[in-house]
Amino acid sequence: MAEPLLEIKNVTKIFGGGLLSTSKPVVALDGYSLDVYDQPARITTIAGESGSGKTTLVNLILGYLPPSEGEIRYKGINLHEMDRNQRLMYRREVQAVFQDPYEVYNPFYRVQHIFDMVVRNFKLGTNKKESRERIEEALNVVGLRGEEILEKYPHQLSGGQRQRVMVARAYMLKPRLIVADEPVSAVDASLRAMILDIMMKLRDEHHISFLYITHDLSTAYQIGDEMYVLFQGVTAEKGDTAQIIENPKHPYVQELVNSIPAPDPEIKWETDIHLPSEEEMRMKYARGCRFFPRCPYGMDICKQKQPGMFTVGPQHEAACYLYQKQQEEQPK
Amino acid sequence: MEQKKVRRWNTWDNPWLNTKFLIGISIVILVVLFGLLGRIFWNVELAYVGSSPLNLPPVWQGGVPEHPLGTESNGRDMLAQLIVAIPSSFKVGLIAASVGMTAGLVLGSLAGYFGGWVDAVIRTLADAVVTIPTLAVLIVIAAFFTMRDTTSMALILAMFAWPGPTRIVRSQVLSLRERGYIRMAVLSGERPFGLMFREMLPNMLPWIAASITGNISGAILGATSLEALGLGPTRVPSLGTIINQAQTSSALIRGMVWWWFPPILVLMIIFTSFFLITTGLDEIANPRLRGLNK
Amino acid sequence: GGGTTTDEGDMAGEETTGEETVAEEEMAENPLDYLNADREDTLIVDKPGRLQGGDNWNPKVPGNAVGWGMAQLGFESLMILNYETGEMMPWLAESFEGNSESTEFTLKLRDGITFYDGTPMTIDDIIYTFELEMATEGFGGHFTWKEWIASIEKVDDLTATFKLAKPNPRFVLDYFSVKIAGTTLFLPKHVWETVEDPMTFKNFDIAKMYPMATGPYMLGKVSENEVFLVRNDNWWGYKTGFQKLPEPKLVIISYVGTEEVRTATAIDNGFDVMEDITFGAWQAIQAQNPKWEAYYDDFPYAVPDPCARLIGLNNAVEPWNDKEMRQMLNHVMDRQQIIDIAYEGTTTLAPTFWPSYASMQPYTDLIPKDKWEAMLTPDLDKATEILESKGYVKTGDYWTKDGVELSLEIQCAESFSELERIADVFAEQLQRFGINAVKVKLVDGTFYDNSNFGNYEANSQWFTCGSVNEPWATLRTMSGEGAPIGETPQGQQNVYRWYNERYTEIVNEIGVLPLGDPKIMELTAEALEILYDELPALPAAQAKKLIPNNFTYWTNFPSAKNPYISPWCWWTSFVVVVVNLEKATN
Amino acid sequence: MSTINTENLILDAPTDAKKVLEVENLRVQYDTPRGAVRAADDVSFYLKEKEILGLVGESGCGKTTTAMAILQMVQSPGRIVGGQIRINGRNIVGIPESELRKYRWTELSLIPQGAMNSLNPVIKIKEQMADAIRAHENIKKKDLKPRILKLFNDVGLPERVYNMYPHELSGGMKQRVCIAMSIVLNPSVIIADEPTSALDVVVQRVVAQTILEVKERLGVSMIMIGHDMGLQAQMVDRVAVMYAGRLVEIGPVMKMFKNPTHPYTQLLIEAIPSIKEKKPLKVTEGLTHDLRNTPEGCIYQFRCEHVEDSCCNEPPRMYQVGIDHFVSCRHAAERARSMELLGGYHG
Amino acid sequence: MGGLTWNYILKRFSMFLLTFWLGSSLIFIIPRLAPGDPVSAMVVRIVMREGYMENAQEIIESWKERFGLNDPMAVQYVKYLGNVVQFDFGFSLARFPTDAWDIVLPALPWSIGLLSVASVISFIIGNTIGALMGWDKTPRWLKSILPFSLTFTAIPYFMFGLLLIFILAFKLHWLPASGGYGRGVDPGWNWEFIKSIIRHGTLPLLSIIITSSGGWALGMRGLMITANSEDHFLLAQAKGLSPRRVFLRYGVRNAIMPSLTAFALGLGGLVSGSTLVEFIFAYPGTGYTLFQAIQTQDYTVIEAVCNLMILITSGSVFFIDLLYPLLDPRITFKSNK
Ligand SMILES: Nc1ncnc2c1ncn2[C@@H]1O[C@H](COP(=O)(O)OP(=O)(O)OP(=O)(O)O)[C@@H](O)[C@H]1O
Ligand SMILES: Nc1ncnc2c1ncn2[C@@H]1O[C@H](COP(=O)(O)OP(=O)(O)OP(=O)(O)O)[C@@H](O)[C@H]1O
Ligand SMILES: [Mg+2]
Ligand SMILES: [Mg+2]
Repeated sequence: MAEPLLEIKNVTKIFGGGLLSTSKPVVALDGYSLDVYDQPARITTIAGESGSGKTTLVNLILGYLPPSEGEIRYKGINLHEMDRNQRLMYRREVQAVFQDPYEVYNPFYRVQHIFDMVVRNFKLGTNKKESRERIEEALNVVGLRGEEILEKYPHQLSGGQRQRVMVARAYMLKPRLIVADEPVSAVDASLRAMILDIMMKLRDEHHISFLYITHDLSTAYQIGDEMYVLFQGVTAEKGDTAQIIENPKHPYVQELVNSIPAPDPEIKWETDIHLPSEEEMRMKYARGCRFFPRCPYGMDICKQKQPGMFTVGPQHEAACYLYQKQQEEQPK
Repeated sequence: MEQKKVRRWNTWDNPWLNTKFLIGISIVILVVLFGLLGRIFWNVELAYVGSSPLNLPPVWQGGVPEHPLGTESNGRDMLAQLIVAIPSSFKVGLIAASVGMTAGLVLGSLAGYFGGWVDAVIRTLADAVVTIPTLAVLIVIAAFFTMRDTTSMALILAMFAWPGPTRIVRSQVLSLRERGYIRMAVLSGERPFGLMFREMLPNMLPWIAASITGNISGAILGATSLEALGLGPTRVPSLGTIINQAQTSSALIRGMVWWWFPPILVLMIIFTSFFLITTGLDEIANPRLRGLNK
Repeated sequence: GGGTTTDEGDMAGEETTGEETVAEEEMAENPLDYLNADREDTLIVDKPGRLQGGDNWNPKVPGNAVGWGMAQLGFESLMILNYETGEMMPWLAESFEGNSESTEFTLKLRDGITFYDGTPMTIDDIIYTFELEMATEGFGGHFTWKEWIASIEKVDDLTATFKLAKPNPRFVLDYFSVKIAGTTLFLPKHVWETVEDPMTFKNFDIAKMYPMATGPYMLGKVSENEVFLVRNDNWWGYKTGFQKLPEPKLVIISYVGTEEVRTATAIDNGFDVMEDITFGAWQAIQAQNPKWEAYYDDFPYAVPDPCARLIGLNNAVEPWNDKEMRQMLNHVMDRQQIIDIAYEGTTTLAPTFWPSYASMQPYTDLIPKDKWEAMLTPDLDKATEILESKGYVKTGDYWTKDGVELSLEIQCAESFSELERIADVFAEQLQRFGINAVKVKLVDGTFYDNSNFGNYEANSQWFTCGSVNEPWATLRTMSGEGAPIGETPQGQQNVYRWYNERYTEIVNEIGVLPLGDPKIMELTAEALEILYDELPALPAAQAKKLIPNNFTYWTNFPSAKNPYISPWCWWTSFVVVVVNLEKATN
Repeated sequence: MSTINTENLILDAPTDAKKVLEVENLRVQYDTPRGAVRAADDVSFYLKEKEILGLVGESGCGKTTTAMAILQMVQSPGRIVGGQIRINGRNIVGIPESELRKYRWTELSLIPQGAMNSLNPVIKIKEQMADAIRAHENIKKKDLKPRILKLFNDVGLPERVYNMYPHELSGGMKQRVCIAMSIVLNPSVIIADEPTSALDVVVQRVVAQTILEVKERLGVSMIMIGHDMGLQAQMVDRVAVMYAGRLVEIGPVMKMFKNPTHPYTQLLIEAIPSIKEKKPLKVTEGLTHDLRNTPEGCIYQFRCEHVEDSCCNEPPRMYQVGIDHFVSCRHAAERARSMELLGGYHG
Repeated sequence: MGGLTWNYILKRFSMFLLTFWLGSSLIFIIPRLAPGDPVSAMVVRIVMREGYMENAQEIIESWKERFGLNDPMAVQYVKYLGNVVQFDFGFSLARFPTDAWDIVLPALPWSIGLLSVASVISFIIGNTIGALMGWDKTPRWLKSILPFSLTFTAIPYFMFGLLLIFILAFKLHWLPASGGYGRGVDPGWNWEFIKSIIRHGTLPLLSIIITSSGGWALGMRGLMITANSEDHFLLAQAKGLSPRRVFLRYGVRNAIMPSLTAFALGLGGLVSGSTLVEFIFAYPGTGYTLFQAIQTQDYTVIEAVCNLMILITSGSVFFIDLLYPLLDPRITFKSNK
C-alpha cells in the first residue's frame, strides 16, 4: 500500500498531573497508532464510548495539544518539527468540522468573517472578486448561495446551514483530509442526512478524505469505509465498517452494537445490561486488558497484558485474546 | 418552492435601546455637558483662588447673584468650580479606568493565552503591585514629575488599576481559549495576536463595557481619596479637591453646606448613572435579565 | 474637689502654716491618683498630630515624644525669654552671664532644685549632660557643643564656667532661653549614669518616675492618642517659694483627629488650650462657644509665629539669577491677597524676613522706606516693564522668550499646609499675570533635600527664621557663599545660593558684636539695603498661630491684654502659663 | 389567531385510563427586544396514568419550554401567555407560588436536561436529596438516610454516593442521582428532559432501563423528551412530535413509527439511519424559520412537500386520525382517514 | 479529595515566594527612589518646630552613617533581604530608638480589629444586597429600594465619616467621635474597656461599612444573576424548596465563591489599615502609621508594614490556591471535564 497520508505512531496523551493541575493524571490515549490513507479518498471512522479519547485524538491531530509521547507524521513530516511553510501547508491540507455548529462561529462577526480569515491567512485569491468567487464556489458545493448567507449573523442561520457553511469553509482550502468530530450529532435528523451526503460527495467527487469521529455507529455504517473502535484510549477493533457492525468480534464492540436502540417499537432490547461499578472500573489491571472488568469472557491472560491486534478476518482486527488462537491457527 | 420574504428586523429591536442604559447615558451626558457648556456661560476663571469674595452663601441663602452657588474661603466661585471640576474628575476617571483596563486586557490576554512563565510573571507582578501602598509610589513620582494636571494623576491611578482587570481578563481568556470559534480561527491560520484581539476581545466587550463603568467610579473615588490626603494637582479643581478643601477648612462645622454638599451630590449622581449603565449593559449582553427587573 | 479659694490675694493673706494645711489637703498620696482628677482640675491641651514612639522619652534622640508635655512641664529651661520685653527670665538658673568678649559664660543654678525623687539637681547634672551629649554622636546638641564649648569648669555645687572656642554673644539666648520653641534639657546624672547605651535608652518607666526631671508635672500615663501628666506636688519651684503650685492636677495632651473634629471637640469643651487652627474653625468655635477667646479679640486674632514665611528662590538657576527677574516676581506678589486668602485675614501685612514683634521693631524700621512701601501693593506695570525689557513677550496666556514659556515651580513640604496655601495663592497671582506657576508638594525629606542641594526653582518656606530680639540670626541665613547646585551650603546657610560679598562681610561683623552694641543698627541698615534690593527670597507673610483658649475651667491665659509670656502650648515656656492658670469661678 | 379548534382532541379522546395531566392551548413566549419568540404555540395534549409520552422534535422547537411550562417554571424573559395545565383535573396556571410549591415534586417532578449541570456542585448529594424531602415532609433525621439509600438502591447507585459531591460522579451516575431524586416523593408525573442525550449508547441503555424499571415499579406517568427516535421507539407508549413551537402530531408509538401521518413525522422516521442496511440518505432542503416570525398558516409550509396555497393562509387544527392519535395537518388527516377507510393500517 | 499533588503545592509555594520577593523588593526600591531620606525628613521636622537647626548637615551625615544609608544600594539591599528573612527591620528611622515593630505592632490590633469586623460586616451586607438585587424572587418593593443603598458608595468615606461624627457624636452625643477607647478606661480584658472599644469603633465601622458594601453588592449582583440561570438553581425551584432555601443554598452558596476569593485577597489590606478613616477618627491603627512613615520616609516602618501586608496577601493567594479545589468542588470538576 502507498505511504499513509497521516500517521499516528504510538501516541500517548496524559492529562493532568502536570505542573499546575489539581487533578489526577488521566491517560486519554495510550500508545495509540492509526494510519490514514488517501488514495483513493476514503472516510475513516473512529468510534467509541464517551471519554474514550476521540476528541483528544482530534486535538492532537489539529495541533491544539502536544502528544505526551509518540509522534504524528503528515506526509512523513513530524507535526512538531514542521517549519512555517510546512505548517501553513498542513493547515491548508488538514481541516476540520466540529460537533457544535454554533460554537464555532464568533457571535460577534457576520458569517463572512469565517471566510475572510481563511482568505486572508492563506492568501486565497488576489483580489476581492476572485476570493468572492471562490467562496461562492465552495458554498455551491454544499448547496448554499452567498447572498443568502454571508451577510447574516450566525444566530440567523439554521443548524444545518451553519454546519454546511463549516464544511464549505473547509472545502474552500481544497484539503486532503477533513477531520470531522461528531459533525452531525447536534443537528436535526433530517439535516443530518444532508451533511452526511455532502461528505460523501466531497469524498467521491472532490477526493477529500475524512476522519469521521462519532459514537453513532449507524451513521458510520451508512457512509464509512474503514472503522476504528476506541476503548479507553486504545483500539479495540478495526477493519471495514460494514464488517465490524454486521459482525463485531470484540466483546466491547458487540456490546456497543447491541446497545444501539432499534428505531422500531417492536424490537426491544434483548437482555438487561449491567455495568460494573466505578470502583471496579477504576481498579488497576496494571498491564491488563482495559475491558476486562466489563468483559463477560474474561480469562486469566486478560489480567496480565493488554492484548495486541489479532486478525479476525480480511482487513479486520480485534484486540482480544479470544482471537489469539484463531490467528495462530490460520497464519497468513 | 417559493420562499416567503422574511421580515427585516424592526428598528426597535435594537438591544441598545435599553431604558436603564439610556437613562444612565443621558445623565452622564448631561453632567458632562454641564461641565462643557458651563464654560461658555460662566466665567471659569472664577474657579481659581482669590477670584471672588470669600465665604458667600448661595443666592437662596442671601448670597449675591454674581455667585449663585456661593463661594468658599479660598475665594472661589462654587458654580465655576463645579463647571471645571466635573470634566476634570470625569477625565481622571476615564483615563485611569481605560488605561488600567487596557493594560489589564493586554496583560490578562497574554497571561491567559500563553500561560506558562508569561502567566507566572504577570500574575506575580499583579499580586505584588496590589500590596504596594499607592501613596509611596505617588510620593516618588511627585518628587520627579510636576503634577501639572489631572492627566498625570489619572495615569498614576491607572498604574494601580490594572491588576484587577488582569486577573479577570486572564480567567476570561482561559475560558474563551477553549471556545469553538477560537479553535476554528487557529485552523484558519490566525496568529496569536489575531486570536487575542480580533477573536477574543470583541466577545469580552460586554464585560469590558460593564466593568469600565465600575472602574470609572472607582477611579474618581480613588482620585478623591488621594486628593484628600493632599496629593494631586490643586490648581484645577476636581470634585475631590473641593471636598478635600471643604474638609480641611471645616466647612461642615462652619455650616457651609453649599461647599461640601454639591460635589458629593455630583459624585452620587455620577455613580448612579454608571450603575444604571452597568445594569443596562448587563441586560443588553445577557438577554435573560431583560425581564428581571420589570 | 472644685476648690475656688485659690485667689492669689487670699493666699498672700494666709499665714505660712495655714497655707501648708490647704496645700496638704489638696495634695495626693501618690501623684498617679491625679489621673482620676475631675474635669475642673484638668487642663486638656490639643495636639494636632498622632503620638508615635510613645515609649520613647529620651529627650536627646530625635524620635522622642517629649514634645507631648514633658518638654513643657517636666523638663525645665535655664532661662525663659519674654518676647514682650525681650528680656530673659532666669528659671533653673539664678544667673547665666558672659564676659564682655562673649568667650566665657558663668552659670549659677538656683538652690533647692530637686528631681521628682527628691535628689537635688546640682551643677554636676548640668556638666554631666554636656559631657554625655558631647560623647554621644547621635545626641541632639552633640555637634553644637563640640563647635562652641572649649571647656566647662565647675566652680562649686551650683556654679560652673563655660569657656567657648570662639566668641558667641548669643550663646545663652540661642541655646538656653526658649528662643524658639525649644531649649536645652538637662538629665539627672544619678539616673543616666546607670544607663548602658544612652542612644537606645527610652527613659520610660512610670513606676520609677522616668522620664526623671524637675518640673511641676510628671508622666502619668501614655495611651494611643493621649499623654497624661500628673502634678508633682513636691515641685522645687513651689517648695522654694519661687512659684506657686500650679492648679491643674492633671494635664492631658490630646489628639482627637482632623481639624473638624478638633473644632467640634473644642466647642464641646473638650480642650482648654489649642494649637493652631484655621480662621474658619475659629469662627465656628467662637459662634458656638463664647467661652473661647483668641489672643486678640479682633483681627488678626492670631499671634505671629517667630518664623516669617517666604518664597525662596534659587538664585543659581536661570532666569532667577537675575536680580531684576526676582524684583519682577516681587512686584507681582500681592501680599494683602495672600493674607486675605491663605490666612483669611489672621495675620498682618509686614514684608520682613523676621517676625514683626515689638522686640524687632527697631530693626524693622531700618528697612528702606521706598522698598517697604513698594512691597505693600503689587505693581504689575513695573513687572511688565521688567519682562519687556528682558525681551519677553506675552503670547496667549503666558510670557515667552524665544518661544519658551516663563514658568515657575514652587515646591512645598507635604506636612506644612500653611505654606502650601501661600504657594497656592502666589502661583495663582503669577498665573494671572502670565507666568505658568505651579505648586508641587513633596514629602518633607525630599523637600529639604531639594532645598539643600539646590534642586528647586522656588519654594515656600521659612528658612530665614532665627531673629526674635536682634537681627543677626535671620541675616545670617542669607550670608555666605552659595554652594553650587548639587552640594549642600556650609551650615545650611544660604540655600538660596545668593552671594553678595559686602552683605556677608557685614553679617560676619555683626555676629561678634555683643548684644545691644550700637554699631549693630548701622550695619543692619546697610545689610537691609542690599537685601531688599537683591531679594534672594521674597518675604510673603507673617506666620500666624491662632491659638484660642477656653475660659470655661481655667482663666488667666496669656493674651494681648495680659501678655505675661508667649502663649504657645508646645513651647518649653508653657510651664509659665500653667503655673499662672487660675480656676474659673463660675 | 385562535382558530385552532381543539375540541375534538379533548372530547373525542376515547380513553378508559385516567388523565393525570392535561395541557390545553398552552402558549409560551419569550419576550425579546426583537419580538416575542413563540416557543410553545397552542400546544395541547394529555397524559394518561402509567403511560410514557415521548416528546420529540428538532433542537429549539420548544420541548424544554413546554416541559418547564408544565412545571410553571418558564424562565424570564419567558412567560405563559395562555392555556391551561391541569393536574388531576385542577388548573395550575396562574396559581400563587406558595400553592405551586405543594404541587412541585409531590405531583410533578423533573429529570432535567443535562444532569451535568443540574446538581449543585458545592453541595453533597445527600443534602440535595434531603432538601427535596424536607421541603415537603417533616422527616426525622434518622429516617432520612435509610430512605435515600433505598432510593439509591432502586436506581442502582452504590451507597457511597450518599456522601459525595456531584463532581465525583460519572455522567451516568449523576443522571441516576437525578432519577432517584425525581422519585423521592412518588410523584404522579415525571418529566424527563432528554435524560440520556449526553451519554453514550451503552450507558444510555443502562439509564433507560433504570427509568423503565422505576416507572413500572411506581406506576408513574412520564413525559420523555428526546430527539433520538431509536430510544423513543424503545421506551415510550405514545409519541408527540413538535415542530417550531407547535405540536404537529401525537399518537401511539406503533402507529407513529409504522404509519407516520404528518409530513414532518414521516421525514423524521425516514431519516433514522439504520445499521441493518445501507440505504441512500434522504436529503431534504431544510430551513428553520425564526420563531419570532411565525408565518400565517401552517408552520411547516416552507419544508412541506405537499404544500398547497391553503396551507399558507390558515393554520391547521388538530385532527383526530385514530385512537389517541391526532395530527395538525388537514391533508395528512384526510390521507390517513382515507387509508383507514381502505383499512390500510392497524399493523 | 486527592486533588492536591506535591508538585502542585511546590509550584504554588514557589509562586508565593516569588510574589513575596518581588513585593518586598518593590517596597525596598520605591521609597528610596525619591530624593531625600528619613534623616533629612527628621531634620525638617525639627526645623519646622524650632525654626532652625544648628549643624544640621553634620547631624544628617552622622545619622545616615548610623542607619547605613550611605552604603551602596546593593549592600543595603542585601542587608534588607536578610532583615526580610528574619522579619526584623531594626529601628524606626524616624522614631529612633524605637524598633520598627514596636511602632507597627501596637497599631496592628486596632487596624485588624476594626477592619476585619468592618470587612466581614460589609461583606455580608453587601453580598446580601447584591444577591437580593440579582434574585428574581426578590419582592419588587425591595428591589426598587436596594439600588439606593448603593449610592452611599459614591460618597468619599472620609466625608461620610465626618458627617457621621457631626450627627451622631456632636449633635446627638450618642457616640464618641474619636480615639480607640475612652479616656478613663484601662486597657485590658475588662468589660469597661471592651465596651469602650465597641462604642469608639462604631462610627468608623459604620462609615466603612456603609460606603464599602456597595462594591460587594455590585459584584454579587452579577454573580447571582449567573447563578440564577444555572440548571441546578432551576431544579431546586422545581423541587418545591422554599424560596429562602433556594436563595441561600442554591444561589448565594454558589455565587459567593469569587467574592470570597476577592475577600481573601483583601486580607493583606487589614494590616495596612485605612488611612483616611484613622485620620478622621483618630483611630490608632496602622493606616496612619504607614501614612506617617511614608511622609517621613521611615523606610523600616514602611518595610515592616508592607512586608507584613505582602506576606498576608501572597500567603492568602497561596492558601486560596490550595484551598480552592477543596472549597469549591467545581474547580476539580472543571479540570476533569
Ligand atoms: N483538557 C483535559 N484535561 C484533563 N482531562 C481531559 C482533558 N480533555 C480530555 N480529558 C480526558 O481524557 C479522556 C478522553 O476524552 P475525550 O474528550 O477525548 O473523549 P471523547 O471520546 O471525545 O468523548 P465524547 O464522546 O464524550 O466526546 C476523558 O477521560 C477526559 O476526561
Ligand atoms: N431565554 C430565552 N430567550 C429567548 N428565546 C429563548 C429563550 N429560551 C429559549 N428560547 C427559544 O425558545 C425556543 C425553544 O427553546 P427550548 O429550549 O424549549 O427548545 P428545545 O426543544 O428544548 O431544544 P433542545 O432540544 O435544544 O433542548 C428556541 O427557539 C429558543 O431559541
Ligand atoms: Mg468528544
Ligand atoms: Mg431542551
